[in-house]
Amino acid sequence: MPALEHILVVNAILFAIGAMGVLTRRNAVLILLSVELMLNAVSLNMVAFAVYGQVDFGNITGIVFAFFIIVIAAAEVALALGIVVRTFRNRATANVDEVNLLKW
Amino acid sequence: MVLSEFAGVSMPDWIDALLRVVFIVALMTINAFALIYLERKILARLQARVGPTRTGPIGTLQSIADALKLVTKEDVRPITADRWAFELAPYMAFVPVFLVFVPIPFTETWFIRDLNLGLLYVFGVLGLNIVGVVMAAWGSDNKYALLGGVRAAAQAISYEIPMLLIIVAVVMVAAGRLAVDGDASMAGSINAIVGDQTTTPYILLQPLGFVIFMIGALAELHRPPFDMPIAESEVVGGYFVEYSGMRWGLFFLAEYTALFLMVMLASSIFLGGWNWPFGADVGLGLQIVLTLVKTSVMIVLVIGSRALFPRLRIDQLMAFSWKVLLPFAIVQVIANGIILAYGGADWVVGLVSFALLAALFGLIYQLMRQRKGEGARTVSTTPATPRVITAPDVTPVEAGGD
Amino acid sequence: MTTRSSSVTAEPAGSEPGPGSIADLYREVFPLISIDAALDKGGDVALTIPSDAIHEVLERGRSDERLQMNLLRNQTAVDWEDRGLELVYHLYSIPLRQAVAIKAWVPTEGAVVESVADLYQMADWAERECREMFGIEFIGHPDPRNLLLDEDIDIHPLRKSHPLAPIEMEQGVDVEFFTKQHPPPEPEEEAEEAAPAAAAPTRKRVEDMTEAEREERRAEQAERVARARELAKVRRAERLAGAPPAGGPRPEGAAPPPTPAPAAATEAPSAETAPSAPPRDDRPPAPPPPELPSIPDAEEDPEGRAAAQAERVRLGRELAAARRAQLRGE
Amino acid sequence: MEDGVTATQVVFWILAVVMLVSAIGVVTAGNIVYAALFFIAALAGVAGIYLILTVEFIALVQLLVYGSAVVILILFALMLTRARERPQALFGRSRPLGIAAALGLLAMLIGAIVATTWSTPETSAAIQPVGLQAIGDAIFTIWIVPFIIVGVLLSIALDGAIMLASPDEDDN
Amino acid sequence: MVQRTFEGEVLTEPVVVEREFETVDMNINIGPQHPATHGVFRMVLTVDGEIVKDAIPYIGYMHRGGEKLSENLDYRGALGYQDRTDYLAAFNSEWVYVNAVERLAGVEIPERAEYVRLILAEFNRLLSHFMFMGAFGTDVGYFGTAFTWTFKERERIQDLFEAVCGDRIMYNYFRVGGLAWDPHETFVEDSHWVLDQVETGIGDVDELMTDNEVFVARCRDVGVMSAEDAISFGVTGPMLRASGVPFDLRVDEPYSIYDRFHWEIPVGERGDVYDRYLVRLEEMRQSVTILRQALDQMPTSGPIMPERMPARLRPEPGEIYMRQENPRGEYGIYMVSDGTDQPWRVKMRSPCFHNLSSLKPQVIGGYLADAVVALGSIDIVLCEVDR
Repeated sequence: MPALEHILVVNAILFAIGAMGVLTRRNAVLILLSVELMLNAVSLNMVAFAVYGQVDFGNITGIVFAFFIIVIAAAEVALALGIVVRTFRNRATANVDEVNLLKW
Repeated sequence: MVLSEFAGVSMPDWIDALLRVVFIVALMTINAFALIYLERKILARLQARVGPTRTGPIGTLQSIADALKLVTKEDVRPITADRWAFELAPYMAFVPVFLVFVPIPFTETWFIRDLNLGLLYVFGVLGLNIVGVVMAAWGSDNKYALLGGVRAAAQAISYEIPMLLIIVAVVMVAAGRLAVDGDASMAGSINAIVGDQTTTPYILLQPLGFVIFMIGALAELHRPPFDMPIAESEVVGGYFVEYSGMRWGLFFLAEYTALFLMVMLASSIFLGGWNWPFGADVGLGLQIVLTLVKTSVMIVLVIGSRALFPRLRIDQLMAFSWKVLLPFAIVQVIANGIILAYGGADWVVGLVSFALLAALFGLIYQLMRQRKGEGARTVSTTPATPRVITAPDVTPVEAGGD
Repeated sequence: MTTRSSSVTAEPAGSEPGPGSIADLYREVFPLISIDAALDKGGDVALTIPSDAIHEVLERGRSDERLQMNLLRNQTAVDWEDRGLELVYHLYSIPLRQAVAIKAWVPTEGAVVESVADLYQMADWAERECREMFGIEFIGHPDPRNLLLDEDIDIHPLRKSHPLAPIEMEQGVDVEFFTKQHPPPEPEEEAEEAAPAAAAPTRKRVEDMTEAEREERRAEQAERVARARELAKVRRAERLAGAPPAGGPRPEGAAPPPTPAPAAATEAPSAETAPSAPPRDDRPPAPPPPELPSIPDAEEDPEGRAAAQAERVRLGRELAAARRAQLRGE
Repeated sequence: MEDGVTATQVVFWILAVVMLVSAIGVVTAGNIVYAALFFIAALAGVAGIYLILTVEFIALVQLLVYGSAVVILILFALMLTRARERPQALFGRSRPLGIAAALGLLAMLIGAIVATTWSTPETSAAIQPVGLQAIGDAIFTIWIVPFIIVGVLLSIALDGAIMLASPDEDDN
Repeated sequence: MVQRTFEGEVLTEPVVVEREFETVDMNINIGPQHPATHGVFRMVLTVDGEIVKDAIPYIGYMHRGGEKLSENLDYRGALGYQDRTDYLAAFNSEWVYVNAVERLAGVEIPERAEYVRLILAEFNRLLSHFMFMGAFGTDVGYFGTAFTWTFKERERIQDLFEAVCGDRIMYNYFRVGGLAWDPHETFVEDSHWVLDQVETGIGDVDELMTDNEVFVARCRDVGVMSAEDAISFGVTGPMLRASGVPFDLRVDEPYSIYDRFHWEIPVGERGDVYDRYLVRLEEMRQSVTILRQALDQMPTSGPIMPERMPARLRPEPGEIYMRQENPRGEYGIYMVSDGTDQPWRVKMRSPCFHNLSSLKPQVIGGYLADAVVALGSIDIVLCEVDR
């Protein structure tokens, strides 16, 4: 088994990459993908904690958390894509900078 | 533990693993050859022709001739195609199918590895091959391919859900039975499910499950009546329209291997695989024969559907999945849950499932009748008086006479 | 039973239909329009009307209780060379089981007829075909593109002035290549054709030619076409006279037959010498057709195309309405 | 863990590198479809690490939900809408700022990880594989309320997605 | 070079061309080389997802100027050309042509020749409808089964034709005035035997398709055309009858000896693709009825050509529009004679040409797959459309 620290560092890098994508990308779909990367990093962290027994109330909890994260991510993707498609229909763009209807 | 036990020798793990991989590759190839030959012969029988006869005795070498042709054919890539997506797509479609062989039991002891979550594994990994299809569709830069890929993706998502729900229903039944004399947590293992079917194949307990599973399998395999992703008359072959040579061959290989896999799964889960009706202690040979017989019968059914069904439309296909199959699958899961929770006997489960199946068929028949309506009528009209049959012997006059 | 070799006339007319035929019905419905009736060999009545009354006759013929001509089963034209084109509409009434043919004369060049595509959707394609094959302009047609021919061909193949072989030359078929493949059979032909045939290897393809060379080539082809037309007239005159064609079967293809004797053309009674009978028309002359807007290409300017088409249709309708009012007010 | 590098560790590092490279591909690729394909590779890497951590169930759910459903959904949205070329900034104007923020975040996280003392199990044998039954028991007993809420959330999300993606009646 | 975004904003950073996406209708070109177009027909469909928004048909790829060619051959010489227009119903097309010439020249035909012509033409109708069943089944999605099952009986009919006239597709057997030669001695017995086979074949097709759930789902309420639209488009034949108009030239404008037989006209109700299929299926049964009667009534011996025929036909000046009920609808020959041995004008009124022009309103608003089925239900022969 790899050391827990190694896993955590890898996850941290994955999370940072995701954050970078969210901050720098302009396309809504790509931002969505980056968010998914961050979610993956988090759930991987949860599982790692659980498996290595770092959580107080039983090592099941982290795994259940990961399960819930995956499920909610699916719902989130469906909704977000719906919004993106809707935005296309109305604004003909997927660039989040151009979707500024609520700005003023 | 395939080979070490069979050969009676012990060998290092990596040799064992290697041998298994070789075994699977050989099986896939031979299986594809045999299936292509069988398909051509069976289709020919159903279509009042004779099929291949010239290559080898009764045409048995035809598949090999085809394969040789494919290998020697030029591998063409359209100039506007996306290079990476186009070239990698066949592998993306092929590798998942290859990986799915791991938990499939051929006999009681012949499998790569008995996974505790075998059924989940099969669907999780098999679902990935649609990524290859989508890559091929997008990478070919061809509108027909794109349409075919979109259809394939929509179809794969839609039919995976009722299939998975049905698997859940089956696992519920299996867990109930295994809890009596085994470990209920093994209910996800395919081999454990087969092992439970010594006396009662699950098709008797979950007939609706069997039907929905087969319909879903036909859809996943792009077989008629669900073959619109590769429909010749609409999208000219669909997502692999731009492929040639061995890359096209890989799609083909994946398709036939997936057919074999689906049929193996169905015969394992619902028909008792190597077990029913002879039990576990009849010996290796008879178990293999049993497996082969069951898969063969199912393969004939699947191939026969190609000859006897036209093609559904894409919206009808989706509606059938979401509006017909999915509700029935959910009802089946709920019914199983209620019956098992209150300790109902197996025959009650089977009876309810049979009733649901009858309702499904009745519904389909009713829908068809309703849609068809009345046929054409014939009317007999009174014939008009015949026109002049021969021209009158007229003398021409000057034109314009008023 | 017997066929007579007749050389008197080339008139497409039969006997006048008897009383109570559909011709009387039409005359009753359209008292103002002059209608010439004739019975054809199949027993159908053919009515000849002025060309600017076509839309009127078809429209009311469709709605009138006594006629109910709801099926336009065929529409075509016949090229009578010097006498112009004869438009033919075959109508049928499914409920009343009666058939009639409506005919109208139009000039060969610059013929303009009102479209009936708004009455019978069938005329959409039929008029497109008629337009490209005979060069008749149908005003009010929603989409007057070529149908069977290429988009950029503006010759009219079914006119008699287009003999078979030279059309291919006009279309840019490589004449030199063709001549080499099929050398002309007759000796005197060879003498004429030898020069271009021998020069063939040095001649350039059409695409590589300069404008002057193309002009020259066009002139050459025009000359051939003229010769072929003349020849066709002679041949027809011979056939009318009942003489067997010279030299056995008629030569087909690109090889033009021997030089026609000019004397034969004048001696034989051909279509030009036959009596031509333009239909009687006492009514006021029709106003000249308006300037029709050109239709832009669909890919470049879809809105402009739609607008131009709508404009054409509108102009056509206006013109037709004005003419109808003029006729009724008479 | 004292006996040098085990095979599991080698596999872990291979998977980690694949995952991270793919993740970088996701956030830098110039083509959306490429980004989506890289995303699949990253997900496969995550699933592999789940397997190494002996939680097969989560790995398979990851494949099933992300691998087929989510990615297909994304590709579907991409393909139903035609791609067209037009000059468009690949990154926002705040790109350096974003990179700096991400790097700062990374530094902070790694610092925290290194600074913390983790109670590492003595041997790998101490790590018990978590059975499917245990997960099921946990979900249906301790976490039953969140589970039901997630179910409700899913159905609401499904309805919402359908509502959003369906064309308006008065669109045309 | 200053790069700008779509909105005109000047970009100050290095720019990569990103593939932006937008929801745009897609143009799909079907044909001229496509498995579903039955020849060289092309249509450009504008689709939104799978829904057809617009359709532009293109024809003319097979245009060979048949009318012009016929005008430059003598009356008998152009006969062979008729086989090449509607090559699936060549006897019917030949029959219209020879009938037109006979009316024009005033030639009487012997009764036996008339019977043989009618029998062969009705057999050809069966052959053509069998071909339709096969091709249509393939369009709907039967993988070859419909084709092979229908071709079984089609082969029998073709064998019969081969025995009669020596050819299987381009018969060139009718002559102005009668037939080229007498049919072989066992013609009637052979025909009865073939009819038995054909009846079995019709039953097979019926069982394969009519009640198949998927077939019904694909064909019902697809490509619906009202009777008014159909008449306005000049649609004739089984397509018009499927729309509910009992218009059949064999009854409404009787030609030849059709008034001697009793049969019924099948008529559809909804005017959709399924009705067209049903009408054709029933029409095959009715053709068998006609054929049985005709074979029984046919004189066993007699002349097949008039006693005297001129060596070179020169009909008097005049014109005729001869129309008959072909398998696809009203096939007409408008022929004008100028007194020479060549027709002055020959116009072929091909049913497919007008039936095909009604395709556009049928496919717009439907699914892409429905467009293929609707096209298949028209039963086009491109050689006849383009002439």
